[in-house]
Amino acid sequence: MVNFPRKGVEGSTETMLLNVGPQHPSTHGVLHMMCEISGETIVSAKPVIGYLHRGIEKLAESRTWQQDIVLTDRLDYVAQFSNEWAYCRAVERLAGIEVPERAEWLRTLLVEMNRITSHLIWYAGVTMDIGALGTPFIYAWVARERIFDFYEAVTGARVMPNWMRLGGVHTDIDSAMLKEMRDFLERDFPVEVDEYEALLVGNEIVQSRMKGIGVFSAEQLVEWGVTGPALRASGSERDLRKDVPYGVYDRLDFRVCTDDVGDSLARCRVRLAEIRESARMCVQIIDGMPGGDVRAKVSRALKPPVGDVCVRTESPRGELGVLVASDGTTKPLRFRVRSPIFYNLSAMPHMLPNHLLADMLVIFGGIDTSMGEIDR
Amino acid sequence: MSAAMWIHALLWLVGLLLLIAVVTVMGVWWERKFIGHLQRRRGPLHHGFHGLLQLPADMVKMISKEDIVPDSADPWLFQIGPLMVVVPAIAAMAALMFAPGFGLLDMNHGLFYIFAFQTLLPLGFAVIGWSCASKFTLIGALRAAAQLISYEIPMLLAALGVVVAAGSMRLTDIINAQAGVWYIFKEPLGFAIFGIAVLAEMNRTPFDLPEAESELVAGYQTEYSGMKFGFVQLAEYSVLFTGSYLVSALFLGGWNMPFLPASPLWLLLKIVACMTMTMWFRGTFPRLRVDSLMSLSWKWLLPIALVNIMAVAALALALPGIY
Amino acid sequence: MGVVDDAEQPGFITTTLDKLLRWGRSRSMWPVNAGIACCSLEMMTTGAARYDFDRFGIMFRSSPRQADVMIVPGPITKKMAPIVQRVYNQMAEPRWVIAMGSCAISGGTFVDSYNVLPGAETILPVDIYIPGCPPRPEALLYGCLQLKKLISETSTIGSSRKPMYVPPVLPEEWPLELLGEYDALEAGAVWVQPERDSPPVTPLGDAESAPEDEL
Amino acid sequence: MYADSVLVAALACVTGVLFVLALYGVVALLAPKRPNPLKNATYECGHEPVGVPRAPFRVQYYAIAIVFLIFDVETAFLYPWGLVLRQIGWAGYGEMAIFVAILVVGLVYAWRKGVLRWV
Repeated sequence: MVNFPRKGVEGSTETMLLNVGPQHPSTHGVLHMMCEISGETIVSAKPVIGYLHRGIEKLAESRTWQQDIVLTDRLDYVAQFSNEWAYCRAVERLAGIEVPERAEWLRTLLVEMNRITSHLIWYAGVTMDIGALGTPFIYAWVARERIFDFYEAVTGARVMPNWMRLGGVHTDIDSAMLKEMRDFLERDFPVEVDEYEALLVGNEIVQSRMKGIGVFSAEQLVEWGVTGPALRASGSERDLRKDVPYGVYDRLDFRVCTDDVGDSLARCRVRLAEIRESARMCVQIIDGMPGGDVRAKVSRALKPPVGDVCVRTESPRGELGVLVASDGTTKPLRFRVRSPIFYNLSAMPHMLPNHLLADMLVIFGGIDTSMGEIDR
Repeated sequence: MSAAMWIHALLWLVGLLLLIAVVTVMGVWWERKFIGHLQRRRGPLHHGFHGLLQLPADMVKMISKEDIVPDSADPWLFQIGPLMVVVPAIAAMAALMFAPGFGLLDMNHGLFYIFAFQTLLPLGFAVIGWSCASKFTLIGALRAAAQLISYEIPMLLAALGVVVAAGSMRLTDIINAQAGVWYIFKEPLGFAIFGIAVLAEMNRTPFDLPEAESELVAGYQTEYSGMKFGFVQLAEYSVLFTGSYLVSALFLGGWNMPFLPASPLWLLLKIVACMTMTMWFRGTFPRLRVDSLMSLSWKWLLPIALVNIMAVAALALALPGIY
Repeated sequence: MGVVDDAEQPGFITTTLDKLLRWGRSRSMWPVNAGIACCSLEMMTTGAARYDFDRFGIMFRSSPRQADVMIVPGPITKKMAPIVQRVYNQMAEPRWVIAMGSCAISGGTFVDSYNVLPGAETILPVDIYIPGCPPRPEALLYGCLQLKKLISETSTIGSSRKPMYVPPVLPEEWPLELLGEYDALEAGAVWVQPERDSPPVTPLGDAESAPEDEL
Repeated sequence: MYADSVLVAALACVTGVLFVLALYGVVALLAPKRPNPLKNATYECGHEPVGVPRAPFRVQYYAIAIVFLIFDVETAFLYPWGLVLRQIGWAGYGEMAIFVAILVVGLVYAWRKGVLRWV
């Protein structure tokens, strides 16, 4: 059994070990959270992971460079395009492949749309966690389904697109489809987001549930390795899209959404602001889309030179790092993912103690987990 | 009691059982349908006319599902649990008056009788949760008990305002006293407190902490399978009916309607409106946290209820014609 | 272990009752709310507005005690296997399993992984297989309607106490509990297919038998 | 009249008990019963149950129960007073005001002591 550090809670009698997960409505996957509770106060908490470990990093070593894109889809199944892009960027840099201009724009477009759908999943999850019986959850799915229609039209699949290729993207998006996307993102989508924001941030009970819960300073979060919206909600301006621009981010006009309160409500506001910002960026990308080819010629039996490359990207959950190492053959020597949620989750034992059981879900929802990427 | 009265009572009790069944079937159907439409979807649709056969199908399935008794559970309490919730729910309904002289028995302390049985229900939830010996049910049971003891006092004090104004605890008297002005207009504060407290007593959103799904899986009823779960549903919906009846009878004028002749139809309409209101809350609101639930009761509702009752009593003495 | 359960020769009352029970069970399938991997996103999508599970009376329950169907939406890893099996076991009978997606059918993309079981059927008695990676919500709906058909054709009266399932021999690398005395054959016994009126169907297999009036 | 209501309550309770027991009987006839050790174990999100489920809970819980007892008795006193308020007039009102005031002082005391804070 796990040896819990005993922290004295005032007036405590005896503590109880509560297993939350893996089969639990609010663990967002197959996370097992071992909580030691006294009354309803959490004394200590320990996340146990590995229930979804499929050995993706090892499997990648037995497949060719192109085939591994299939696996990256399944890493973080809520933000598929971000993973694909991180992997493709790493291999392209390793092999020295030049990506056509239009492909970069298309990639950025889909990744930003992916950021929207990923945050919508977070929105659905966090509202379920605080007990709203599905109404915000299902509302979030309305906009998400519209965007998924675009995914399907572009890539042919809804959840597992497998759309990016080494040296570009698989299919081009025609101008009619781009116009349709622009219409939706500019006209219908902000109306929906207003409704989502009113349902979540405008609700008195939500405010009482989230305000002042889980307040952490940026220094603390950096120390724990937390990145992404959870960090930006504490006032930090760290965003790789601005700091180390990749794709076409240096040509877009966007702001880094931050908040300086650092509580759970601030994390909600940051994510909702990011949804709006991403929609705005998508419109800019569609407007500035250049013409041209979408895919460079890359050999199927790609043999990158010996060496290794690590790239960082800003996934919807934080900083996603990918390391690929090549020994000069058609298969990677090593494929490693620095998953943002893994580090965010490992801050849980520091974040949770002395909160109520109900607050656990709020804090936990604030870091927006997706178990596929943690367990890999 | 004479033989005629015995037959009268038995017929009424059978009628009440039927009423509970109808309330549960129609209540759950209406709830799923109503919330479905709130959520831009259709709700039950394909089984029967617009899903009307959905609930009978659920009931048939529940009856034929296995009844699991966990090894660690207290076998007696585990089996008695459904009795502890269904019996008070039925007994509380025995005092309801649906029209002047149309009811099982017009008790002169009918209001108190209903409260007595109505508040037994969370106790049943506590027993269920305790008997299962699971951690989730235990926390759910503790929450149910805490919620009961916190919200009972504001509820009783708010209802006392009506009793003072009507000068009686007989439901017929209380409703007839509202032939002119409903008590919601005379005691708006009491109505607000009573509404919140009844909502909490019925374990409805945003006060559904004992069965908080996202925290406690299914709360006190996590271990209940098959028909035992069905019994809890049955009790919850009959208590929802009784609670809606209380709000309609105490504050919304019961069978009275301005400018129109008194009729049980108005009472039924008001009850359905109140039930729909709770479903609307359920579709819209998230859940309160347990500590804000407690402080809402003790630090807000209780002091306000005390002020309310003293104010109503003073008004009743000062303006005997109006109050 | 009811009286009806032990009836060897079902009579008129039993068959009528059986019809009623099958009607009720098939029209009220409550899946247990167990999201495993990517397919759970499509499972949630099916519950949301555009596809709306609730139309068919399908409603997610978080507690396995109150659930009838277990949808396995994703690969079962060695660490997850005992847990999935325990959750399945804690569901009240009669209960059903849907293997959703290629990972739950055969291991899918991860079939050659060291940590993934080759399909949910290695540890659970699967009734319906829904192919896809992940299956579209329409496919899941269609699979559920196929399960509805299967349930309405499966009698559980008079056929109890027959072993339902035997887990195949698994390597001893991870702990896996037995399904229980009535559910499993004794060690060394011959593996028998679960006795059902119709074999498990895959949704894309027989399109003409879909209950089209329901859609 | 009073005896009648007691009788009605008893009858209603008996009806409820019979109703539940009758359905128990139907369940016993229709439902399968196949216990096994895994099924009968307590539900704990798919894990083997750990520790004692009926652990003692926090002591603050009792304090709220005691405050509840005090106010519940007060409410029981208030009801007869409310019924006869018009007969006893302002004198009765004044007496009850004093009683309520004392209790409010008690509530404030409990509040300040932190009894009303949930664990």
